[in-house]
Amino acid sequence: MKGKKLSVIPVMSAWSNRIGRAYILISTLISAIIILLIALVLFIYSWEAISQQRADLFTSIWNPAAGQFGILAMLYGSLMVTVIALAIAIPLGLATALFTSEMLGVRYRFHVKFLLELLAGIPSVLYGLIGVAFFSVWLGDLFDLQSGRTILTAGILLAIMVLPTIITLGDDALHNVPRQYREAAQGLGLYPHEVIIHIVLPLAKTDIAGAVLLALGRALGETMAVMLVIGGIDKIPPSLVNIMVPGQTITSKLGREIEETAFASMHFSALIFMGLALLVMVLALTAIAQHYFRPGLRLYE
Amino acid sequence: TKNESLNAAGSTTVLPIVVLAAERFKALHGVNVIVNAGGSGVGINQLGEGKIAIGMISRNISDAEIKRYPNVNFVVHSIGKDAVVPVVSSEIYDAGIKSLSLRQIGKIYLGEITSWKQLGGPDKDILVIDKEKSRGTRHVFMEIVLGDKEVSAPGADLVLGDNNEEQTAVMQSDSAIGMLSNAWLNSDVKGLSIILQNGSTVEPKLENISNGRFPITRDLLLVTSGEPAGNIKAFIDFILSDEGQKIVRDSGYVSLEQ
Amino acid sequence: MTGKPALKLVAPVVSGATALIEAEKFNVWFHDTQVLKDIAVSFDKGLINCIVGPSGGGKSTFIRSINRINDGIDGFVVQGELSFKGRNIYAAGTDVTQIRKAIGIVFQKPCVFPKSISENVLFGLQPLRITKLEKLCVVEKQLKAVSLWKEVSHRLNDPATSLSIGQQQRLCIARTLAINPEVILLDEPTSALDPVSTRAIEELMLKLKDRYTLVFVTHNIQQAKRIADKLIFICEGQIIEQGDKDKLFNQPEHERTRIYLHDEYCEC
Amino acid sequence: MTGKPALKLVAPVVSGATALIEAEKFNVWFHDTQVLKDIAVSFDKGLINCIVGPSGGGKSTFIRSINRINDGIDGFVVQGELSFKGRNIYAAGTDVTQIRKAIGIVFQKPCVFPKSISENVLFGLQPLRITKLEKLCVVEKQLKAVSLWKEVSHRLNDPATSLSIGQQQRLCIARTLAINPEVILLDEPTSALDPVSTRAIEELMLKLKDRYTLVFVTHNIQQAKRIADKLIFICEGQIIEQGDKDKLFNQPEHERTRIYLHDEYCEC
Amino acid sequence: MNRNSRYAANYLFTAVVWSAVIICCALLCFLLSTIIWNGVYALSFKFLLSPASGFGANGGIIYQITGSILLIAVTAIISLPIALGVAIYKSEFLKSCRLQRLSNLLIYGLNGVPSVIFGIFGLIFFVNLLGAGISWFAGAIILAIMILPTIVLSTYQAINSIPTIYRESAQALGLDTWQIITRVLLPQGLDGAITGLLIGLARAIGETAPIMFVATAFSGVDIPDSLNGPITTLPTHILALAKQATDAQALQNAWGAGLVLLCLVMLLGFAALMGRIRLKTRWQ
Ligand SMILES: Nc1ncnc2c1ncn2[C@@H]1O[C@H](COP(=O)(O)OP(=O)(O)OP(=O)(O)O)[C@@H](O)[C@H]1O
Ligand SMILES: Nc1ncnc2c1ncn2[C@@H]1O[C@H](COP(=O)(O)OP(=O)(O)OP(=O)(O)O)[C@@H](O)[C@H]1O
Ligand SMILES: [Mg+2]
Ligand SMILES: [Mg+2]
Ligand SMILES: O=P([O-])([O-])[O-]
Repeated sequence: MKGKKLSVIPVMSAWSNRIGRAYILISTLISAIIILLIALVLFIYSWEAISQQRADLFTSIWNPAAGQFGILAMLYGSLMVTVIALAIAIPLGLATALFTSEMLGVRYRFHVKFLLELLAGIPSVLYGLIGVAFFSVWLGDLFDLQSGRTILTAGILLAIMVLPTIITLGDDALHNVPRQYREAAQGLGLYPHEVIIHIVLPLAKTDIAGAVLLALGRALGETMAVMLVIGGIDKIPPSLVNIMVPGQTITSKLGREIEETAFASMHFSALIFMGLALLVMVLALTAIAQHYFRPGLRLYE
Repeated sequence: TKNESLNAAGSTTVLPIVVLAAERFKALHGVNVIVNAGGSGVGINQLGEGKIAIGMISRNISDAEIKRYPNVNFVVHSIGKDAVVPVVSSEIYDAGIKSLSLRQIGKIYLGEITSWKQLGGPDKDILVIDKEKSRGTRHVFMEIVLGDKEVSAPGADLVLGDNNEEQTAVMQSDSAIGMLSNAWLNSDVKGLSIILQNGSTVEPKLENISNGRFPITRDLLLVTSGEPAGNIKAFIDFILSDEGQKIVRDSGYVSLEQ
Repeated sequence: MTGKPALKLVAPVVSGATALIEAEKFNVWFHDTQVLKDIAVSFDKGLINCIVGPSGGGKSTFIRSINRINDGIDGFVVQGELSFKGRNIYAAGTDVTQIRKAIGIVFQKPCVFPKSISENVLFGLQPLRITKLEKLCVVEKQLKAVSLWKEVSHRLNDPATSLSIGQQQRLCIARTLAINPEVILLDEPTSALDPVSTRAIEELMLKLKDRYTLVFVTHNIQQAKRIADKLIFICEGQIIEQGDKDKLFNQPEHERTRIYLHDEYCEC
Repeated sequence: MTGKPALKLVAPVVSGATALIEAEKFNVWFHDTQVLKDIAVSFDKGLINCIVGPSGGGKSTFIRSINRINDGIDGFVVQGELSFKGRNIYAAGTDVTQIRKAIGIVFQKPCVFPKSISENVLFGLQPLRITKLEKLCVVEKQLKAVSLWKEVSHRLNDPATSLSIGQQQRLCIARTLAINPEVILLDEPTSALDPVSTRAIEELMLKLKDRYTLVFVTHNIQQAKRIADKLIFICEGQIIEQGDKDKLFNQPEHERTRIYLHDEYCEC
Repeated sequence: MNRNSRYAANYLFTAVVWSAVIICCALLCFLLSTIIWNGVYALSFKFLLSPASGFGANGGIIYQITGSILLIAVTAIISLPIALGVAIYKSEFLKSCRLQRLSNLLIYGLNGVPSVIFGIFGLIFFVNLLGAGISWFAGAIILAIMILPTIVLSTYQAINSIPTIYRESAQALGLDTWQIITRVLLPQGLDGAITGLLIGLARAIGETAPIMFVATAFSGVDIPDSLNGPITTLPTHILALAKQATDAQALQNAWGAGLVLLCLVMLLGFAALMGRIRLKTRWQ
C-alpha cells in the first residue's frame, strides 16, 4: 500500500459546482444512452427476422410476397460500391493531399483546402440529381451500356463524395509529420519524392489509415445519391466482378422500401435487420479506426 | 384556422391530382391538406396505422392488406380513371415497334424475350424497367399482363419507384420498355398500342380509356378509414365536384363522367 | 505499492514551528517511480529559499506538491508530512482551494490568460464582487508591486499577450500577489527570460522577500549566488545538502555539492 | 518584395577563392522582415568556424540558407551572393539536392528517423543498390567516426529512437558523414544534450575538423571558447565582428563583442 | 545515370500528383457549375419569397427555406448544450484511459452511423413507438443526435488544446473547478463548439435520409405552429420534385432549390471556417 491515492477531481465547494457537475454528467449520460437506444431499437425490431428467418436471411433472393428475405444481393452491392469508391478516391485523394501539404505554399494550402472542402458541402441529394442527369448518361454512352444506372456509377459518385474526407484528413495527417523530419531528410540530399515516400508517408500512415476507414464508413452509409443512380435491382450479377450492371445497396433498399412495409411486419423486420447489419459494419470500422488513431493527448503534458 | 388540416399520402399517380386539388381546397375552405408521396402501399399502410386521414391508391386494396389491418374499415372513393401504358423509348417506337400483345409484353418481363429483334425491331437488347412491388401502377399492369399482381419479373433490369424516375430512365435509354401512367407519356416516352386477342389494336388514347377498350385501366382511388365525415368528406366531395374533375383531366387522367 | 507505509491522515501540529512550510519524510511517486525521497526541509520567512539541482532532480515536483498543483496529474502519490502553518497539507478534508490561495505559484513559462492586463491581475479574485474603483486600486497596487505600473498603466485594457515575455512573467507575479498569499513559490521564473527581465525579476524578489516566504527554484548557479539566502541542493529526488548560501558555496559538506556548484560538467 | 533588387541569377566564379563557402552582401528576408543584412564571410577548411550571437540574431537562418533548407519556408527571400566552390548556391538551375549532398547539416534537436540504427546511417544513400556487406561497412565506418560503434554495434537493428539523446545526435552526425559531404553545418548541436554528450560531440568536432569544413553555431560562450578556431559574431542580422577566436575574446574591435562575450547581462 | 533516374522519378511523381489535383479541381468546377448553371434560371425574388404551388411548377420555395432554417435552428438549440457538457466531461473529468477510449468509441461510432439509420431509428422510435406521427420536432431531435459528435469533438479539441499550464495557473490562483470551467475553458470551448455546430448544421441542412420518414411532407405545409406536424425542407423538396414532377419547370425549380440549398450550406461552412481561423490564433 502506497500513500493515499488522491482523488483526481479536486473537491468542489460551491453549490454551483454541484449543479454544473450534474449538468455535465446528465448530458454525457444522454449521449451515451442515445447510442445504446439506437442499437437496441434496431435489434429488437430485427429480432423477428433473425429468429424466424435465421440463415435464410443470407440467401440471394428477396421476394417479400413469397416470404423470402435474402439480403446477400444488398450486401454485395454495398461492399462492391464501397470498394469501387475507395479504389478511386484513395489514390486521387492522397495524391491531392500530398499536393496541398507538400507542394503548395503554406499560404495557399488553406484556400485550396477550403475550396476542396466545398465538395464535401454539396448535399447528397444534389449529387443524386447530377448523378442521374449526367454521370449515368455519360457512363452508359462511354461503355455502350443498356442503362447507365450501375454499381460502377454509384461507386464513382461515392468516390467523389468521399474525396474531400480523404483529402482533408490525409492532408492533416501529412501535415502532422513534424517539419524537422523533412528537413533532416532534405539535408541528406534526398529528392522531394524520396522524402515523401521514405519519410512522410510512413510517418503519416496510421493517420491515413484512419482517414481511409472514416471514408469507408461514409461510403457504406451514403443513401440518397446511391439510391438514385444504382438501378434498384436486388440481383447479384452472374459474374461477381461485373460492375457495369444495376444493383442495390443496403442503404438504397432501405430508402426505397422501408415506408412501403407495415410497421413490425416480417418484411419490416428484415429491412431493419439490414440496417442493423450496416450499423454493425460501420461500428466495427469505427472501432478499428479508433485502434489506429492515437488517443488525443493533452498538449504539453 | 391553421389547426384544421388533413393528411394524405400514397400513390404517386394520384399525387398530382390531390396536390393540385389541395391547393384549391385550401383557398376555398381554408383547410390545409398535407400531402406526401410514397406509393400506393404506403398510402394503405399509413392509413391502416392511423397516421393519415386519406390514402391515395392507384390499385385495389389487396386481401393481404385488408387482413393486416383487421380493425380498419377501408372505404374507397373513385376519383378518376387512368390507364397503365406499356411505354418504350422513342428510338424503338420510331424503329417500328408501335404495338405489342399482352403475351409479348409478359414474355419480356419474364425474360423470355430479350431482344427487340425477336419482336421485329432493331438488334438491341431490351432494357426492361420494372417498378417497386407495392406500386399501384405495377399491380394493375402485372395483374392484366401476367395475371398476378405481385409476380416477380426475372427479366427486369432496373427497378424504379416514382413515375418520374421511370419516365427519365426510359427517356435516357434507346431500348427501354417500362410501364407508366397515361399522364406521363411524351415525345421521348411513347405509349404502345396493345394488340388484342381478336387481332385488333387499341391505342392508349383518352377515349379508349374512358370507354374501357384499353385493357389495362384502373380507377384512381382515395381511401378512408370508415365513411368520411367533416373535412375529409368535404375534400373528397371537392374532388368529385366539377372543379375537382377538371383537375383530374388537366393532370392527364380521365374524369369520372368521361 | 506494497511495503510502503500508508500516509498519516491526521495532521499533527508540527511542534515549535516557526517556519511556515515544513516537510518531513516527504515522498512522492509518479505511478511506480519514486521521484522524491524523504525530503525534510523548512522554509523561513524573510529569506529567499532557493532550490538548485540538476535537471530531473525533482525540484519542480517538490514545489508543485506544496500547493497541491500536482493533484491533477495522473499517478501522483504522496506519503509523509508536508505542513503549512503546522497543518498537514495532504490531510483529508483539507480545502485545496484555500491552500492554493495561501500559497501562490509562478511557473517557468509565463502563462497569462488571453484577457486584458487588468483582468489578468484580478483573475484570482473570483467571484468578483467589488466595485470598479476597488478593482482599479487592486490592479494599480499589484502592478506597482511588480514595477510594471509605469510600463502598462496607459493600456490596462490591452490583451496581456501583447506584453513582452518578461513583462508577462511580472504580470503573473502580480496576479499571484493579488490573491494575497503568504508563500510564493517560483519555479525557474527567469529561465525563459532575457537578461534585462531576469534582472527585473531578481530585484523584485529581493523587494518581496520581507513580506512573503519565497521558495525559488533555479537552474542558474550564478543566479542562486546572487540572490539566494538559504540554499537547498536536490539531486535525484533527495536533499543532498541545505543551509546558508555561503556555507554551501564555500565549505560544502558533500563532494557532490561542490562539484555541482562549481564544475560545469557535473554528472551528479 | 518591392524596392529590393532582384536576385542575381548568374553565378560568377568568386575570384581567388580558397574557402569552400563564401558569402558577399548576402541578405535574407522572411516576408517583409529583413533577417540577415549584408553578410560577408568565408568558411575555411581545417578550422572550426563558430557562429555566436544572441538569440534571434539570425544564426540559424544563415546556416540553413547555406544548404537551402530554408527554401521550403514560407516567405523566404534571398538576395546577394552565397557561393559554394565558387558557384552561387542560389543560381537558377542549381540542383538543390546536389548542394545538400555536399553540404550536410545537423540540427539542434537530434532528429532520427523512426527506423533502425543502421537504416538511419544509410538513409542518405538513396536509392540503395549496394550489397549487405557494403552496407555494414558503411555503417561501421561512420559509427566509428562518431565514436558510437562500441555502444551500439550489438544492436544495429534496434530502433534509433531507443538511443539516448546524445547518442541520437551522434547518429545524426554519422548519417550526415555517410553521404560524404564536404561541409558540415551544425546548428547548436549540443544545446539539447547533457554535459557528457556535449563533451563527446565537442571531441568529435575536433576530430573531424581536418577532413571537413565545419560551421558551427552555439549559444554557449564557454563552448565557443573551448573549441572554436574562427569566431563570427552575429547580432541582429549583421556580422559585428569576425576573426580569430583569441582576438575576439582578448582584443575585440567592437564594444558589443566584448560585452556579449564577457558580460552575462549583455543587451546587445 | 543513377542521378538521372532519380531525377526522372521525381518528375514522374510530380506529374502524377499534378494530374490528381487537376482531376479534383475539374470535378469541383464541374459540380459547382452544373448546380449554378441549372439552378440560376429558376432564381428570382418571387421564387425565393413565394410558396410552392402547382406541384412545384409554379411559385417558389419560401416555406422550404424557412422550414430548413427552422429545423436546423432547433437542432442547434438541442444539441449545443448537450455537446458542451459532454465535451467538458470528456476533457476535464474523464481521466481513466479505458473510459476515455470507450467514450471515443461511442462518439466516433455515433459520428459514423449512416444517416439512413437515423431515419429508420426515428421512424420506429418517434413515429411509431412514441406515436408522434410525422413531427418536425422529432426530425430536429434526430438531426441534433446526428451532429452531436461533430460538436463534441470540435469543442473537446478546443478545450483540450488549452495548455495544462493555464488550468494549473487558474488552480494556483485558488479557482475551483467550476470557476475554471466557466472562466478558462468555456470561453475557448464555446468557440470550438460554435465551429463544430456550424459544420454540423451545414451537414444537417443538406440531409434527406434522416428526416424523410420522420419529419417532412411534400405539399400543403407552411410554418408549423406546434411541435407536432410536418415541415417541408429544401432537400426533401428537391428529392420529391426530382422523383415525381411531371413538368419540366418543376425540375428546373428543383435545381433552383438546390442552388439555394448549396448557398446556405456554404454560408454555414464559411462561418465555420472563420471560426476555425479565430480559434487558431487564440492561445499564444
Ligand atoms: N507527470 C509526470 N509523470 C511521470 N513522471 C514525471 C512527471 N513529471 C515529472 N516526472 C519525473 O519526475 C522526475 C522529477 O521531475 P521534475 O520536473 O520535478 O525535475 P526538475 O528538478 O524540476 O527538473 P528541471 O530542472 O528539468 O525542471 C523526473 O524524472 C521526471 O521524469
Ligand atoms: N520561418 C520564419 N518566418 C519568419 N521569421 C522567422 C522564421 N524563422 C526565423 N525567423 C526570424 O528570423 C530571426 C532570426 O532567427 P534565427 O532562428 O535565425 O535566430 P538564431 O540566431 O538562430 O536564434 P537562436 O539562437 O534562438 O536559435 C528571428 O527574428 C526570427 O523571429
Ligand atoms: Mg523543473
Ligand atoms: Mg537558432
Ligand atoms: O406510385 P404508384 O401510383 O405506382 O403506387
